[in-house]
Amino acid sequence: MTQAQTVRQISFIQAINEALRQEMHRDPDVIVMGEDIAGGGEREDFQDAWGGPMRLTKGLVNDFGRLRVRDTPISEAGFVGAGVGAAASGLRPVVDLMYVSFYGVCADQITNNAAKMHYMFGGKVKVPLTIMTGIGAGTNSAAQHSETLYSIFTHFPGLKCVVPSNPYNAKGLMAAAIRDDDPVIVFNNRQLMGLRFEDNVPEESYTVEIGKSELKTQGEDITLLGIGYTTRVCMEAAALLEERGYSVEVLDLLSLSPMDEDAILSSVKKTRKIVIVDEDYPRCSIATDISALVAEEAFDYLDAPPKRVTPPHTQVPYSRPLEALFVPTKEKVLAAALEVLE
Amino acid sequence: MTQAQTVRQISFIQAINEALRQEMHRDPDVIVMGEDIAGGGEREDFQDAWGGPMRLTKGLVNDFGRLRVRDTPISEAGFVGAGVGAAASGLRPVVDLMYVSFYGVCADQITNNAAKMHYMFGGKVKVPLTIMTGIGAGTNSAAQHSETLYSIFTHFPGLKCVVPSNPYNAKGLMAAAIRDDDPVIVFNNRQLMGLRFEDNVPEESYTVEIGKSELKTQGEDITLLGIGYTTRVCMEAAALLEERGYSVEVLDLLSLSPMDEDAILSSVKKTRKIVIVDEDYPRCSIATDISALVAEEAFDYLDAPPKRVTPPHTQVPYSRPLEALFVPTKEKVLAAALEVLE
Amino acid sequence: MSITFGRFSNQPAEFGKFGFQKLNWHAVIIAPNLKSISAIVPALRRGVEMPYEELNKESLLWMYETMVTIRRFEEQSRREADAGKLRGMHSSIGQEAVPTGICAHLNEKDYVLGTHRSHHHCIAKGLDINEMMAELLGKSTGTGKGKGGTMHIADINKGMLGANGVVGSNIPVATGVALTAKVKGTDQVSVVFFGDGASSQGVLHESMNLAGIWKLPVIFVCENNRYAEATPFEYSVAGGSVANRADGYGIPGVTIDGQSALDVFEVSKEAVSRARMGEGPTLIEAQTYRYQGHFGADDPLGYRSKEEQEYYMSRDCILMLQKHILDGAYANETQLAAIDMKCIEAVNTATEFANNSPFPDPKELITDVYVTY
Amino acid sequence: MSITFGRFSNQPAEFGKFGFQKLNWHAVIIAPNLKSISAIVPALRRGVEMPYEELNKESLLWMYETMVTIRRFEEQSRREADAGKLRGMHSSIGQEAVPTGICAHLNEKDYVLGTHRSHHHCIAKGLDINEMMAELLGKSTGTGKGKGGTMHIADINKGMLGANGVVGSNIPVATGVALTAKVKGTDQVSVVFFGDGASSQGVLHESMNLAGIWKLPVIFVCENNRYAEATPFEYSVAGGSVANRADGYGIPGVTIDGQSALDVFEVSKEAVSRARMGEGPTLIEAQTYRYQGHFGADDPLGYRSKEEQEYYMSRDCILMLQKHILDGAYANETQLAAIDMKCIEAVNTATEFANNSPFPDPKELITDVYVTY
Ligand SMILES: Cc1ncc(C[n+]2csc(CCOP(=O)(O)OP(=O)(O)O)c2C)c(N)n1
Ligand SMILES: Cc1ncc(C[n+]2csc(CCOP(=O)(O)OP(=O)(O)O)c2C)c(N)n1
Ligand SMILES: [Mg+2]
Ligand SMILES: [Mg+2]
Repeated sequence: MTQAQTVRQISFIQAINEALRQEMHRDPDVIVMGEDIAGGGEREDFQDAWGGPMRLTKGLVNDFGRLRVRDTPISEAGFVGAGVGAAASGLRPVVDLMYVSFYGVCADQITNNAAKMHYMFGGKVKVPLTIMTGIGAGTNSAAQHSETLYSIFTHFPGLKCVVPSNPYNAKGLMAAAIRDDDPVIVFNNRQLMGLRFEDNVPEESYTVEIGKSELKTQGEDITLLGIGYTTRVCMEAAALLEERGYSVEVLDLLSLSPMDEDAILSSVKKTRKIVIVDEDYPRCSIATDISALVAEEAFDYLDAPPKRVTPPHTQVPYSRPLEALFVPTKEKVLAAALEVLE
Repeated sequence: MTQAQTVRQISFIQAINEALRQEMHRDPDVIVMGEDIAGGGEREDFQDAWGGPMRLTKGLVNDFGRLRVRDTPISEAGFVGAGVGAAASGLRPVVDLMYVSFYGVCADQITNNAAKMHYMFGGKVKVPLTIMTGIGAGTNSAAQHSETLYSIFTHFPGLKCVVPSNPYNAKGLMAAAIRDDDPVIVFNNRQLMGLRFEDNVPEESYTVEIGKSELKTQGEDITLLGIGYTTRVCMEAAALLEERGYSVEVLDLLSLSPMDEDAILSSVKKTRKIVIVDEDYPRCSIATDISALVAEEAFDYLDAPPKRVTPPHTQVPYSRPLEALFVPTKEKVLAAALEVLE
Repeated sequence: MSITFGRFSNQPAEFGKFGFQKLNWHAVIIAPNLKSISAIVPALRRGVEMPYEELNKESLLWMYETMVTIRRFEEQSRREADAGKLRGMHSSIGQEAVPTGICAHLNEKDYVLGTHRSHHHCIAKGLDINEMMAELLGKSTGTGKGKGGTMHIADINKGMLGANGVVGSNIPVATGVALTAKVKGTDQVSVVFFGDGASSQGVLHESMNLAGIWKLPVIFVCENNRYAEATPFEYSVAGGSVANRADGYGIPGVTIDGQSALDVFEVSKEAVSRARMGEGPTLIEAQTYRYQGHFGADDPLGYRSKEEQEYYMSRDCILMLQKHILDGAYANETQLAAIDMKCIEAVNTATEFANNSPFPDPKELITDVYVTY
Repeated sequence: MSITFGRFSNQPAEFGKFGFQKLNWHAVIIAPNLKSISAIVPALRRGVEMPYEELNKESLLWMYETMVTIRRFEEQSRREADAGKLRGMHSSIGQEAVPTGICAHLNEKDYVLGTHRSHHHCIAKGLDINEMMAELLGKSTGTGKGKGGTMHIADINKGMLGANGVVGSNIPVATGVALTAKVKGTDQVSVVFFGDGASSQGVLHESMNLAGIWKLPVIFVCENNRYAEATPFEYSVAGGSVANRADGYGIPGVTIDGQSALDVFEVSKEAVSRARMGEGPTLIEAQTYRYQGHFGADDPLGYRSKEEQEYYMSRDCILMLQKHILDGAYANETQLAAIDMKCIEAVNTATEFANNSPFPDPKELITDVYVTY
C-alpha cells in the first residue's frame, strides 16, 4: 500500500445521495418521493431548493427531473401507500419518511400492505419498496423527533430492516435495499448524518449484503454488539477496554431483519460474554431479541448473562442534560462490560 | 363450602360488558366510542342495533344514551385522537379499536400523543384513556384480522398493556383500566370471547390490579408462562405434563406493561426452567423480552435455557390447516417443555 | 360542486325516500370545474382503445353475464360459508352493477383494487372463478394459494391488485399504481373501490389530494350501499355526500345510480377516458345496496327496515339490465336463460374444483413471507 | 362553497400576485349552507360571555400588546437559538395576528392546541413567558419542566393543551377536547391551529367529518403561511383552497386575511360564538406569512423570491394594527411606545429567568412517564 492510494472520505449524507443517484442511473424504474426532497414544488426558478430535509436527495431533481423526484404533500399515509402501489405495479420507489416517529400516520401502509401483500397474494405480487427514515436522539428534538423504533418493524414478518453505521455501508445498504425485491426500511441515525469517517467509500456503485453483520474488531474476552450509531459507541468503549488490557470483539449488526444470527452466536461462543448496545426503547426490542437469542442458543457457552445497555423505559427528553442520560454512551458500555468481565 | 354457594359463570364478552356498565354507572365521565358499538347511528327505531361488533357494548346505549355511547365513522385516527383529547380534558373515554391491526391507521395518536403527553408536558396533563382491541388468530380471518401485536405497544414508554385470560380478570382489568390515570390498552383475544369459564365472576364491581400476574398452579419442575389465550394452552399442556409426572407452575402474565418481573423471576428461580408461550410474532416481542429478563436476572438459577413457543416469523395465513400451525398449541408446549425437562 | 348523473336510471318518484338524494334523469349538471366530464356526449372517444365503448349488444350481454356470474358465485359462496367452510364472508349481492359497468372499459393492463367485499370486483375484472372459489376455501389452487382468503383475492396477471381487509387502505395503493402509469408513460388506469364507510378514512382525502396535484389516472369509486356494518351513511358522512368532497380537491365528483349498469357504464366510460388521456382523477359515488348482512350471518333488520330493503331490492340491478336488454331486443328470454345456465354451470364447476382441491402443504406456512430472506 | 371575508383588510390591488386568491373587502359572501356566519352583523352576541367582544380600545390594545410580546419573544428566542442554547426553533414572526385575533375571544377554560410552530399560540393564550423561555432552554422551571421543549409547550391551567411536533396530529385531539365540552355540557370552545402543509393530513378530513356529524365546538384554524418547509401551498393543496374543503363536510369555511388582526378578530368572534352556542365547527383559513426560515437556520430564499418576501412584510400585521390604532385615536404614539417598552422588559425578564434557572435533576429522566407504574 502506497501513500498514493488515497482514501475517499465522504459524509454519510453524501454516501446515501450517491447511492440514490447511481441507482436512479442504473434503473429507470427507481423513483424517489417525500416531503421537500427537492423543495419548491414545481416552480422553475426554485429547482432543488432544499435537496431534502437532511440533504439526502440534493441535486437529484436536476439530474432526473420532477417525474422521478417527487415532492409530496405532508400525507405520509397517502404517499407511502402510493409507494406500495407503485412498487407492486412495476416501479422501485424510494420513499422518505423524514423521522421514524411519523410511522404513526402511515403504519397501516407499511405493516398491513407492504409487509403482507406478497404473502396474502400467494407470492404473486412483489413490493420492492425502500423506505428511508431518520432515527435517534441526541439532537435536542424531544419525544416526537428522536425515536429509534426499528424494533417494531423488525417485529413484522415481511419487512426487512437495515441500520447503516458509516458512509461505506450506508451507500451499499441503500443500493442493496433499492435492488431488493422485498420492502426494506433503511434507518439512518441523525447523529451520524453529517459525519465523515475514515472508511474509504468507493466512487463506483456497490452493494452491502442485507442480512450480514460486520466484525469491526476481533477479540477474545467480550463481544460488544452495536447497531448504527451505537457501533461507534462500542468502538469507543472497546478502546477504553483495550487500555485496560481486554481483547474486545465489536460486531456491527447492520441488518436487523434478516439478522445475522450465526455471526452473533459464533462471536459469543468465542468470547463467552456479550454486551448489546442499543438506543431503541428497552422493552420488546432488538436488544431483548438478541439477548434472548444468545441465552437460548449459546446458553452453555456463556460465562455471564447477556447484558444490555439501552435507554431506560422513558420517552426522549428535550432538555440536553437529560437527553445525554438517555442515549447509550461509551462510559455506560464500559461500566457494563466491566461488570460482565469481572 | 356448601352446595348452595353457586358459581356465577358468565362469558368473557359479558364480563367486559358488565365492567363497562358498572364503570359508566360509577363515573359520569366514562364514555364509550367506536364503530357500531351501538349501531344504527342515531335513528330512534334502531337503538342498540348491534351492541358492538363483538357484542361487548350490548345494551349500553339504552342505559346511558347516545351522548355517552357513541357510534363513530370509520376513522380510527380521528376518534382515537378524539379519545386522547377527551381524556386530557376531563373525560375517561373507552375507545374500541375493533382489531389490533387497525392500529396502523391511528398509531400516531396512540404512541405520539397518548403515550407522550404526560411526559412532554412535565407531568401536568393526564391521559386516562382506555383502548380495547381484539387480538389473535384462529378464526380464519387472515393476515390483517388475526394479529396480536401487544409487543409493539409494550415497547412504548407511557402506555400500559393488559391481556385478560378469563372472564374474571377481563372484568377486573377493564374496570382497573378505566380507573387508571394513564393510557391503558386492553387486548382481548377473540378466541376467548364467546367462552365461559369455571371461574366465579362476582356480580359486584371489582378491579384486578394492573401490573400483577396470577399464579394458576404451583409446581416445582417447570414454569409455563402464558398470556391471554396462551394461558389456556399452558393449562392444557400442564395437564399433559402432570400426567407424565411433572409438577408444573403456570403463570398467567396478565399485564405486559408494567410487567410483574418479580413473579416471573421468583417462579423461575424456583423451577429453574421456563417455557414462554406467546402468540405474537417472534421477533422483538414480549416473548423475547421475558426470555431476556430471565436470562439476565436469573442466569445462575437456570438449569436450561429459556424456551419460547411462538408462531414462526410469518404472516397469519387464511387457510385453516396452515392457521392451525401458526397458533401455539398444547402439543407444541408439551414438546418444548419436555425438551427443557429432559 | 359535484355532478349527478342518471341517464338510464328509472328511479321512481319516491327515490329520495330512504335518504339518497334524488338523481336527475337524462341530464348532467356540468360543474364549473369539470372541463371534460360530459358523459352524454357520445362523440367523446378521442381515440382511446377500450374493451367496450358503446352500449350495444356485445357490451350489454357481457355485463349481463358478468353480473349473473357474480350473483351465482355469491349465492354459492354463502352456501359454502353456511356449511362452515369459511367465516366472515362479505357478500356483494345487490352491488353487481357497479364494478361491472366500470370494468367494461378496462383491459387486463388496467388495475382494480378492492375492499373486504370484493368478489364482484374480482369477477368483473375477469378473474378465474375456479381459483377464486378455491381461495375462499383456503385451497392451494386459490388465487393466493389459500393464504389470503375471501378478503385478499388478487391476480396481478388480470390486473386485480388485491382486495384489502383494512377499510380505506387500498385507496393510496391505487394512487401509487396510477403513479406507475404516469412515470412509465402508459395509458393504464387504476380503479379503486371503497364503501361509504371507508369515505371517512383520512387516506381518501390524502389520496384525492395527491391524485389531484399529480393528475394521476385513478378513479375513486365509492360504492355507497348505505351502511358501514350497522351504521347508516346519513349518520357517518357529514354533509351527506361523498361525491361532493371531490370539489375541495378540484377534481370531478359524480353521483350515479349504482343499480343502473347503463348509467355506471356511461359515466365510467368518461372517467376512464379522462384518466387515459392524462386528465386526472375522478370520484364516482355509486348509490347501491347490499342485500345480505354485513358479513353474512348477521341480520340487517336490526338496523334497517324491511320496507327499505324491499324498496331497494325492487330496483335490482340484474332485473333492470334484463329489462333493458329485452325492451331493446338485444336478446330474447331464451338467450338470457342460456346465459343464466352458463353462469350456474361455471359456478358449479368452480365449486367442484375448489372442494376437490388440496389444502396447502404445511411448509407453505412460511413461504412467500419474502421473495428472498 | 366557503366564504371569503375581509372587512378591514387593506390589501392592495396586487394582493393576488403571489398566489393567494384576492379577498373581498367589506363584504361577506354567505354560502347557502352557512346559516349563522354573518360576521359583519354586529348584533350577534346572543348572550355569550367573551373576554373581548368589540373592537374597542381595550381589545385593540390587548391585541397590540400580545402581538408585540410575541414578536419580541420570538426575536429573543432566535437569539438564544443562535447562541446554541436550543435547536430547530420554528419562529412565528409574521403570524402574530392569527392566534391573537382568535384568543381575544377565549377565556382560560377554553382550549387551544398547536403545532411545531406554536410560541405565538401560547403567548396569545396567556401563558407565562418566563416559563416558556425556560422551557425553550430545557430548564426545570419551564412549562414542561424542560422535558418538552420548543415544540411541546403546554399549560393546562391556561387552556393550552400543547404544541405538537407531528404535523396534523393535534387536530383530532382538539376535536376530542370539544367532545368533552359537549358531554359535560359546558360552553367551552376548542381551537386547533395547523399549517397549510398540515391540511394534507388525513386527520383533518376525519376530524372535520367527526366534528360535523357531532356538531362539536371546535374551530379548525389553518394558518396558511404559503409554505410547508420548502413546498409552496399552490403545489401541495389540490384545488388551491383549504377553506373550500369545509363544504364537503357541511361546515362553514372562511378565508380571511391573516395579517389583519381586525378581520381575524371579527370572523373568529363569530366562529367562537357559533361554537359556544352549540352550532358546531368552523374552518378558518387565515392567509399569512412566516418571515424567517422554516426552522430558523435555513434561508427561505431558496424557495421564495425576495420580492415576494418584501411584499408580505410590507403588510406586517403589527404595523397594520398600529396604524388602525393611531388612525382611530385609540392611543397615541407615546402610549404605544410604552407598550413596546413593557413587552421588551417582559421578554428581558423571561430571558434572565430562563437563563438563571437550573436544568432538571437527572432523576427527572424517568419521572412523568406514567402517573403511576
Ligand atoms: C380500518 C378498519 N376499521 C374497521 C374495520 C372493520 N370493518 C370492516 S368492514 C366495515 C364496514 C365498511 O363499510 P363500507 O366502507 O361502507 O363498506 P361495505 O361493508 O358497506 O361494503 C368495518 C367497520 C376495518 N376492516 N378496517
Ligand atoms: C407527520 C409529519 N410529517 C412531517 C413532519 C416534518 N415537518 C415539520 S414542520 C413541516 C412543515 C409544516 O408545514 P405547515 O403545516 O404549513 O406549517 P408551518 O411550518 O408552515 O407553520 C414538516 C413537513 C412532521 N413534523 N410531521
Ligand atoms: Mg357501505
Ligand atoms: Mg405553512
